[in-house]
Amino acid sequence: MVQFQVLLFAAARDAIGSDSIEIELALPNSAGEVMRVIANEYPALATLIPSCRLAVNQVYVTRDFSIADAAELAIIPPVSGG
Amino acid sequence: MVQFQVLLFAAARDAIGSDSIEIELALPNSAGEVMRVIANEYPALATLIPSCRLAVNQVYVTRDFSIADAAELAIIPPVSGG
Amino acid sequence: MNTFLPPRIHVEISHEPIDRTRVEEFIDDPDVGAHLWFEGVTRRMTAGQETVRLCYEAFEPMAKQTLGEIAVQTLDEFQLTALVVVHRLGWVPVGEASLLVGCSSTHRAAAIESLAKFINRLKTDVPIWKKEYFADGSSSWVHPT
Amino acid sequence: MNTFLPPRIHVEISHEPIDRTRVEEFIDDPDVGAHLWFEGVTRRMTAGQETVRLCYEAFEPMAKQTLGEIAVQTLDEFQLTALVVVHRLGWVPVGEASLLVGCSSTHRAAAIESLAKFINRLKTDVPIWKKEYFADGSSSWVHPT
Repeated sequence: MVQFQVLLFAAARDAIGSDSIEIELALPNSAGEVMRVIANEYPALATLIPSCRLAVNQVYVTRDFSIADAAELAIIPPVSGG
Repeated sequence: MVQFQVLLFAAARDAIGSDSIEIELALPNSAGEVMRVIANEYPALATLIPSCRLAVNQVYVTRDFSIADAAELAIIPPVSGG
Repeated sequence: MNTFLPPRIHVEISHEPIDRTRVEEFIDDPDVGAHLWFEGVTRRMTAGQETVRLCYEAFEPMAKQTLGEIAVQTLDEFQLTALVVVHRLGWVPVGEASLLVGCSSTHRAAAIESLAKFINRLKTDVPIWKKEYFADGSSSWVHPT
Repeated sequence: MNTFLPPRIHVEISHEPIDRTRVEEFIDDPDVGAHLWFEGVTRRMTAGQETVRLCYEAFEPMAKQTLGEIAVQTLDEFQLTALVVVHRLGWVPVGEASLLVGCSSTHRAAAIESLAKFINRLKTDVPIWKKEYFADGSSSWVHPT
């Protein structure tokens, strides 16, 4: 099991009250599984997670993306720049 | 027969060397006929006239527009503002 | 003779360089989220020929009237909150603006689309002509393509 | 980490008010005829509620990276000669700009179309969020519609 820090922003950060959370994952693992683990371990994020994207090392990944090494993870809620 | 002043601009003015010409017309008469008279009486304009529009009192008219009274006429070559 | 122009439309034909800061107030509005500006500038190279300057002339009263009409039409069609247009006449050196159009709207997409349409209408119907003077000493009236 | 940005692209994330005059030089070019500017401004009224101010936050390094990528993509796709984008973060009061995009092109239609597409991409993919603070004391994260 490898420990990951997951960055939180905007509504996700407000829901948890912190700008990051920690999760443990067996590797390799898919981005979709990461999202499922986060929703399970942090119920305050469960309703938000389905509308969020995951960024791995600051790049959006799809749910079948395989995470094989330590990486910077970030939960990206629906963006509203402009 | 009524005498009309016809304003000229851009390439039309350069072709004649003056910013207006005079023509005589029986009234009522169509805009298309006005253009034909101008091309006949001012051969220097003949090649340009087919690409020009006629403005009557500063409004574009189609060739079947009927001119019944004295009016300000203007030959409008293809425009290139902007 | 002039069409009645609603207060949020400003139409200007100018023989001086265009000063955008002077007309920005017509677009500023705290209730409107999208502000858009277009500047048409005399460019140096056209089809391999070097332009030194352009000279614009207009049938001025009709040009101003027509600009006002297409401004009203575009404002109505796209529900803009304001539209400003300034067209310069006379000599316009390379790098200087001959045309400034500004508009504002609560809807960004409408503002952008309206700008394209307004400029197309201007280039089709407003009696303004430009003559191009080239570095080799030649000159010619520009014909729309 | 950053994508290589060609010299005609300028991407900026700023915690200060946006000063357009400071970035105009990136767009000025005597060989380019069409200059276009978009400003997105905090508006007072949204769906009947009075906004007092917005607060923007970003995942800054990823936001800058993503802005650079869509700038390069848009510049290439529309053959622009320059593209400038400045996004402001933090508090933005009503009437002040949160976003400035400028572009230039020899082709007006391409410049206008590129601006619409660039802003759409920005609103879809750049990790920036805004929270709206209303006159009645309430606040909420804005969700795209």
